[in-house]
Amino acid sequence: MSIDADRLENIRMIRDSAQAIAKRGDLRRARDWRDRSPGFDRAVWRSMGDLGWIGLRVEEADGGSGLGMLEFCALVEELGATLTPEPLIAAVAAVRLLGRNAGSDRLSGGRIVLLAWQERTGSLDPTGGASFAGGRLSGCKRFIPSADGVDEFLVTTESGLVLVPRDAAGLTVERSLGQDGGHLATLHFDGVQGELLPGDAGRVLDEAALATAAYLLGVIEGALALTVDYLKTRRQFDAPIGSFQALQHRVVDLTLQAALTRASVESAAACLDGGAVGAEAQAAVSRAKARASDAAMLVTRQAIQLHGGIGYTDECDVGLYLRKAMVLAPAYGGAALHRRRYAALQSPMDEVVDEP
Amino acid sequence: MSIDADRLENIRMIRDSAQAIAKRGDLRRARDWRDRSPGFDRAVWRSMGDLGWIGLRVEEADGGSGLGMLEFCALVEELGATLTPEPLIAAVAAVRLLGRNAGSDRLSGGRIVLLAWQERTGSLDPTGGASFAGGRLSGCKRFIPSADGVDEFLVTTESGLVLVPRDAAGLTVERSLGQDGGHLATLHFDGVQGELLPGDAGRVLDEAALATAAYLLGVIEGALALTVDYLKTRRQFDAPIGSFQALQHRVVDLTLQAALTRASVESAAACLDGGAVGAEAQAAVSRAKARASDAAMLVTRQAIQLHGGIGYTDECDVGLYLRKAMVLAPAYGGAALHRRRYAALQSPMDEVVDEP
Amino acid sequence: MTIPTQPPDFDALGDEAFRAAVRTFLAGHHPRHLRNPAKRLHWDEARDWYLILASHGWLAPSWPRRYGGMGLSASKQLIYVDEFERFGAARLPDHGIILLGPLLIRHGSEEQKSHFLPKILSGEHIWCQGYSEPNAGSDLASLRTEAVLDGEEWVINGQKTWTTLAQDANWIFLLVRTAKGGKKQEGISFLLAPMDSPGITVRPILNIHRHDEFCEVFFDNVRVPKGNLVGEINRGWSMAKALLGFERIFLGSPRQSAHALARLKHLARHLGVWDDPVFCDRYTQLALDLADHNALFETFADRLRRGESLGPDVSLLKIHQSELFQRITDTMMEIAAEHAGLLDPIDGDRDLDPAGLFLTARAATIYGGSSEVQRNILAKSVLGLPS
Amino acid sequence: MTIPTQPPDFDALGDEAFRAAVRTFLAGHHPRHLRNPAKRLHWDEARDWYLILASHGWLAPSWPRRYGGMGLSASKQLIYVDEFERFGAARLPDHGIILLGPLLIRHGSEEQKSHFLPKILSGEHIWCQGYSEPNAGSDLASLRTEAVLDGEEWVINGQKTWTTLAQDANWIFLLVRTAKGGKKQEGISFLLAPMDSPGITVRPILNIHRHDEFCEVFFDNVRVPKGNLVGEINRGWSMAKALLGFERIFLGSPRQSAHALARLKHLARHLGVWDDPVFCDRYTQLALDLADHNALFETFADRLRRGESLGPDVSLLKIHQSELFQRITDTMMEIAAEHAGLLDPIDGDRDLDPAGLFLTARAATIYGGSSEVQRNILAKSVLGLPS
Repeated sequence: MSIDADRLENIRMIRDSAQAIAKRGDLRRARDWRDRSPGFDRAVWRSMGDLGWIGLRVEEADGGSGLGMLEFCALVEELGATLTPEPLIAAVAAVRLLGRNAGSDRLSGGRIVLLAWQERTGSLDPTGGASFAGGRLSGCKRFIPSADGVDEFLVTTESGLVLVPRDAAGLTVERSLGQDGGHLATLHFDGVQGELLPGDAGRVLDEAALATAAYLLGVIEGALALTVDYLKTRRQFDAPIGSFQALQHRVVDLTLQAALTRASVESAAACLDGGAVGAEAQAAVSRAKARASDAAMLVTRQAIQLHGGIGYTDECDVGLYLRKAMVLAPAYGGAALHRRRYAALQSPMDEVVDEP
Repeated sequence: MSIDADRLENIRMIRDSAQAIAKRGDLRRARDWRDRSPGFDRAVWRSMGDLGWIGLRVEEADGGSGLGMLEFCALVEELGATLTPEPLIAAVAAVRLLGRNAGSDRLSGGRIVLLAWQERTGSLDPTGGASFAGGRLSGCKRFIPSADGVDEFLVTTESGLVLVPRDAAGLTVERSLGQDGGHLATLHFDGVQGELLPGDAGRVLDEAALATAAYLLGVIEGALALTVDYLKTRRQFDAPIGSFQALQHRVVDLTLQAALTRASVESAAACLDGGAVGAEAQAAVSRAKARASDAAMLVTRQAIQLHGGIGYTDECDVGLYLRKAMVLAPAYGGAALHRRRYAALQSPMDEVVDEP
Repeated sequence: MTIPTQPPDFDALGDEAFRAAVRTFLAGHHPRHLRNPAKRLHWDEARDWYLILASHGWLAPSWPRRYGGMGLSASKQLIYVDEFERFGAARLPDHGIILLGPLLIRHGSEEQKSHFLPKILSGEHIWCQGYSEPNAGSDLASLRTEAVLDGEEWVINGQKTWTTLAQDANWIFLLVRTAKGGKKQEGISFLLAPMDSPGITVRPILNIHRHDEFCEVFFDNVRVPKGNLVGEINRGWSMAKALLGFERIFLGSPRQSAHALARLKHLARHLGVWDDPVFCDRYTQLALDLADHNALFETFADRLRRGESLGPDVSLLKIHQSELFQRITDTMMEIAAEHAGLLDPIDGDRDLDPAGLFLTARAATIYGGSSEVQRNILAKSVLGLPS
Repeated sequence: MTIPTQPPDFDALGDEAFRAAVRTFLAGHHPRHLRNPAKRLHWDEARDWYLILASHGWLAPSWPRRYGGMGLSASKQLIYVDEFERFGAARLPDHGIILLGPLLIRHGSEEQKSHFLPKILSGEHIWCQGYSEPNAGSDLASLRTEAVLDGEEWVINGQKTWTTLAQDANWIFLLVRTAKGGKKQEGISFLLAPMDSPGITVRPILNIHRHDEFCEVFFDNVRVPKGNLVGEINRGWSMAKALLGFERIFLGSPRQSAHALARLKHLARHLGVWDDPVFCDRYTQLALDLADHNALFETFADRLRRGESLGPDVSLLKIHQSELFQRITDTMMEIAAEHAGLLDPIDGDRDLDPAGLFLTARAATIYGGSSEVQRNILAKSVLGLPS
């Protein structure tokens, strides 16, 4: 699984390039777009397109950047650290599925298409909720982020994929507010006309789950950095509170969780990039997402506690991390779901227990 | 559940009287009897008889002391704090079942009879393992403590109770060594002659489980007292290690577990003394034993850690507490078993969740 | 303003009869829509309920009857609070009733008592509490808001924070520094100030729910009469601390966790995980923790009933209850799946609001003495560990 | 004594070929009855295996070839240790090989190297380590065992403790105080002493298993030649510390936990709880922790393979591995029911010994730098938190 030096350098460059949009320590955009439609900035989306991020997982032959999961995860981690609100993961999934049909307008950020795959809560099944028959789409899909600001949805059905414009006749969009100040949509399809495209969302959902884990890794690191800074500066009882051993040990435990999450996410990305498919790939993704979801909730909860009273106010940035974790820990499967999936995969334990 | 002042005073007197045999802080007898048959002192057993402890739960009319579970638990807690090796709980259970048949020789400590009820591990079922037919006892019973040094066994069967002398023809006693330096016996009955007595061990097993929880409460307190003392005296980095906040907070958490265990055990004892039967009594006992078993393992494990290297040696007393907890945490049902039983009892949650 | 009637003679009732009386009173008088509110109520929302309690003489359970209180024994006060919490009665803007009133009764002059106590009961004075400061939170004794005597007036300068519902209050009681040097707990005095005094500015702070529950309160040359000092000068610290005696038991009341556990059960049934064995195991552990917490709470309550006072070990209750409350809401989040990230309750049912309750629970281990400070206290005062 | 043959040229092998060679070697040579021993072996039990390794040139993986070592790269050393641990190879009395040898190679005189190194490889000298003292454990730099130069000899007085297998050793290397005043890390020197020196007394300490794994070693006017000083006088601390560089990664090796998890699985199957959903959930969490630990370990191993050195953050590995090992054995105790209290393995099967492994795991968070000390280091050196 060792990564060669050239690739490490490439990943470093992608992280650097992310700073143009997502500069660590700066949460102004995240705060600014809370509770404001569409929840993100189309100009920034265009820049993401220009940087090749939207088509990051589309083959170069199809107009994409053709990069691997390691690069995708590194990028998304940077976005997570700054709580970048643009719905990149759902868009990357959609254009990856579209493949050669993605087209330059979508890859460059001119048109925004998001994947709409989910019917039930607590499920990774992309085939429920919507059905396609006689050229018409019916049913519903849920939990699509930032749907106010996008142009199209790529809808998964048992028959295949259906591309639907947001303003299609027969499509109603219902909004729910998210704890992070964004919104999640439920799409109701009532005989919407559409064209069937081939494609199986399974692998792409795993990639999106892993990318979400990477975003949560960024959340963890952002929350932890804020907290360590606060411990160094805040004084009580005539000393910086970071000198109190009980708090020191607690923040060390959070740092350990951050390190485990990074190792888990990066090894899963390397596993997928190395060509793993089926149970092996799913186990790696489930492991990373279970870790990231649990660790993100733990770290952000503890970050509030370590901030004390100020951490319980809206004006303190640490709460933004908690509320983002509340939305993304369950997205693409929460920790319990992924642990169950890991256990159900064939001999998952052989991965780690291989006594001779 | 409040206990009146007279009774509190009685309980205090019982604790005081226990100091004659089990003086807090003195583990010499416990250490001395390790790995040495029969594992306890018959002279001390006589004293226990003289103090009325063996017949504590036998009605006064039948020659006992007729005391309640609160008194029994207070006494056993003192024994636990000093790791007193005499097998009082199994003897109290036996004579309580014998009732008017107990007789002064047994109640005074002249003859030692222990209850033999268990066949399977992880079970509270007293009816398995041994059967009685045609005046003959066959089968086996396990996990009888200190069987080397006793005279009789009161054996539970589906038909009733059978009293068997240790030297009865057809009885083979097999020993297993315990982590605490004691031994546990398996009794093999091969057509042993015996007399059938009436009696149902169910309630008595619950009382023994609760008394074991009380013994574990003593173990917790003994281990905690040693540890707090050590933290005050041991110096590293030019300070008593008890001044380090991370250790302070940990020992506070152990103190909290001790307080919860005490509250749980005493409220369960009060519940039984108040006349509770059936599911209510069983739920109270299961609650206390689950708490005591888990807390005893937690506290004694942590007590080792807080002692550092010295805690990992045989000469440090704290290890004696850990190894006693290893034997008694599972005795009369471990935490997992009692949690399952609690959950299975009718509407256990109504006890605590009673929204109007 | 409604004038309180003479309260009924609660002394004549046995404990269980009193409990029944409280239940009947709540069932008969508590406004239905205020039950189990999702957030702390403002004065305009709580006023009706305040005045109902006042008019029936049920407002001040701990005050002696001669001051218009209920004059309840410790045992009956425990029942009163237990039943109010069990019912989900709305929390009032109660700083005057719970904190200031008892302090005035114990330390105030006759003039202060006769002036202020009736106005608390009538709802004319709504009090807020000015203790914490930006650099004096856990370490309250470091407070720096200063009062200097200038002729017949105190001149106050400084800033308070975490002042609950200051925007609704017309009076504030506050701790101020009146002498420097020496131990920091010395030189602190207890003052009363009208909120409309020139120089007072209130800035609401949004909490993590984005609800304006707290405020910052700024004092810029605020002048109050010399007579607004309560008790002795420079002795305010021990007065204010002593007040947190009996009442500390309520920070460890099992009701908050009991309420949360009932909601967890409701949520698990709604989501179809109630019969899942892994959930059942988790739920049972929480239920056992709550049952044992009840038992522990009762041992402290028994001490009060026997007329004993509570020691510093009562902090055990606060730690366990607040952390149990959090573990229950953590479990809600784990089973709620995508609902954990939504702002509104599931299906609009206020009782199915895992995210809201989870956020509320964050505060439990911070306010009223953080879990860390409580553990420090226990380590030193109860276990005698060295500093 | 067997004379080591010239070791094979491991440099010529690729990593995977080397791994295969290690497996083949172990399968062909490791004494069957010493696999996965329940306790630390004494010299008389381990001697044969020690000499087998020596005679094939497999004894000292990290030493350069010119000193009779295997001269392995970091990458191959990781494989060597990994395969030995995976196989369950018996731990040798290896203080000479792992600790003293590399230190002599770096800091010893030519004379010391040519005298001592061959005798380590031949098994003629069995070394033990005299670092810890009764009042210098976590705080090792507080050590007080003193050496004073008297003509051509050092005179040593004091006491060491936790000296592993001192009763089997014929030599000891030890840290002694040779100067007072100044920082306590200064004034410490590194000395070598024969164990049969007059004035040395060894007292075995029983560990919690009642096995004599450690000893106290008393020094009463023990005299050793001046030339037994290694490196510069008063510079022993940094020499001894620097040695714990590369090797610290092995304290965080996943193999101990992997081995324990395999035994947990075996135990669960034996007890019939493997299919219990609550157990399965618990087991899955442990398996995921182990898998993530593997991944974290590999990130540190990658750094070594790239030729980087390890920072203080390697303590994360030690903390996580030791605590995971304990959580696995805690789970064994929870499912073992009455077996948790028995001294002997279930049905005499060494692989079904929950209580024994549980007790062994207690040491993991204490030795090699306790979890508390590791967390202190991380807080200060990695997170930069103030003291």
